[in-house]
Amino acid sequence: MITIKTFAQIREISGRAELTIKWQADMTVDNLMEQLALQDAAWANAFTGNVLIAVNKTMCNAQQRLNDNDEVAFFPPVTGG
Amino acid sequence: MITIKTFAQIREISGRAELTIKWQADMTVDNLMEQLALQDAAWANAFTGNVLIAVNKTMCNAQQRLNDNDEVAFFPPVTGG
Amino acid sequence: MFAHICTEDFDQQSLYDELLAQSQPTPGAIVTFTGLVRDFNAHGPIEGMSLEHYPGMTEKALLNLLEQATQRFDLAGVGAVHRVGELANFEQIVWVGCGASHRQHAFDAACFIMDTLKQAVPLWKKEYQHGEARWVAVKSSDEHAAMTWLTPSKN
Amino acid sequence: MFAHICTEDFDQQSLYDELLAQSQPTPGAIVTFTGLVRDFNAHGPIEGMSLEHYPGMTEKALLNLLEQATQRFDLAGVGAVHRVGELANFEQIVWVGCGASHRQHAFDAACFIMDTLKQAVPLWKKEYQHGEARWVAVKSSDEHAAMTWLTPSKN
Repeated sequence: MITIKTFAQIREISGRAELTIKWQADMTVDNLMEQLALQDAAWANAFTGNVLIAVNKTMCNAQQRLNDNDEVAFFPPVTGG
Repeated sequence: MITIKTFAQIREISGRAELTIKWQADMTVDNLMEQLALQDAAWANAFTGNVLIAVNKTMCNAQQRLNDNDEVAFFPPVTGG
Repeated sequence: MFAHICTEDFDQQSLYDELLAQSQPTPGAIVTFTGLVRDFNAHGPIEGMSLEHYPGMTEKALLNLLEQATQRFDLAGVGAVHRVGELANFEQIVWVGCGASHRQHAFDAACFIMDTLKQAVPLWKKEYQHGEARWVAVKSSDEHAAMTWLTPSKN
Repeated sequence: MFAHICTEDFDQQSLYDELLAQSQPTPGAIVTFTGLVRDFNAHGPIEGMSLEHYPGMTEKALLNLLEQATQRFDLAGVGAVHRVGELANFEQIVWVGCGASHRQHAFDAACFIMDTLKQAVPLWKKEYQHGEARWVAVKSSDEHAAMTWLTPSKN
């Protein structure tokens, strides 16, 4: 299983704060995003802007290969401070 | 009258934290320092190093002309902070 | 080193004491930065904000920044606190404290942490204005900087 | 704006509160600097120090610096405290606080005040070491800077 978390605008536009999907061998973050966008137009909308990606709470890019039980997070650029 | 105050090394070397001397017309700080150095070798010693001058609590140089009742202070470079 | 994410307000003296107690050796110079919620943005007055974060990652990213600052500026101690949740205008939102032997190191480290915190720690502000809630936008120049500070090699 | 010269220790929270209460408008960014007495100098360990000042002029020179900082960095509020008299190792010796709308202004102003305070405010440190008391020497590069910051035209 892959756990997906979303924050801020990505959470609001996708309508899903958290969900799990089945892990597949050789899956990358890019594959995961394509799969979500095909399933639901809300995900395609959520991924339109600048999307930052973290896998297991470490920033990475969309080429990152996923292991089973990874946690993938999608969120917009941060605005703290 | 001119009130003279000294601080730190200048105070210790001159041996006088405060004293008053008679004011004279057209007197400058330079004149005052010469007069003190002639009166007492301790003052000459005190004025050997880098001496900063304040008149009425504002920094100035030795060419400063003095008015009656001025307060003149002599002290070494500062080391606060 | 400490990084707190909290919903309640924080106390200047307690954080200063915590920083000093953790510093080794005792620093000659301590610099603190405190940020308060402003009561306006580019579009006019606001009525407070809410802050969303990524539990677990926010603390990790903040500690990562403090670790980088410690190495880069030779700090004796460092700490940071960031509020999340609902915040009224003028409330304390962020605190950073740096202790060092050299005054300039403490100043530079606090600057560095604030600059990078605004780009590298998963926190998102939503401002209340004219009866609506709007996500705060980032300057485009900050977006790439975020990735730079958060690349795995920095861990 | 406040400049205190005191013999007793000071409290972080009280000074922060005093700064904020005096700031107009409420600043979004507050930077504080605190200096502690070190327990060593270039010649080895020291056993505390004493600080001499020029009553009346010290406060005036400090306020003069704070006024310069306010104008130069567009501060909403600024305050400073300097201890005088006998100080043990690790005691608080100096505090500077700056509030501004812009983070960088608050940082720059606090740096400026500390840099110039060390050159322009009549305070003299005497360190206790090996059973003797010795005046702290100034770097020659600082000596001329002192005159620059204190010339009457700056008042």
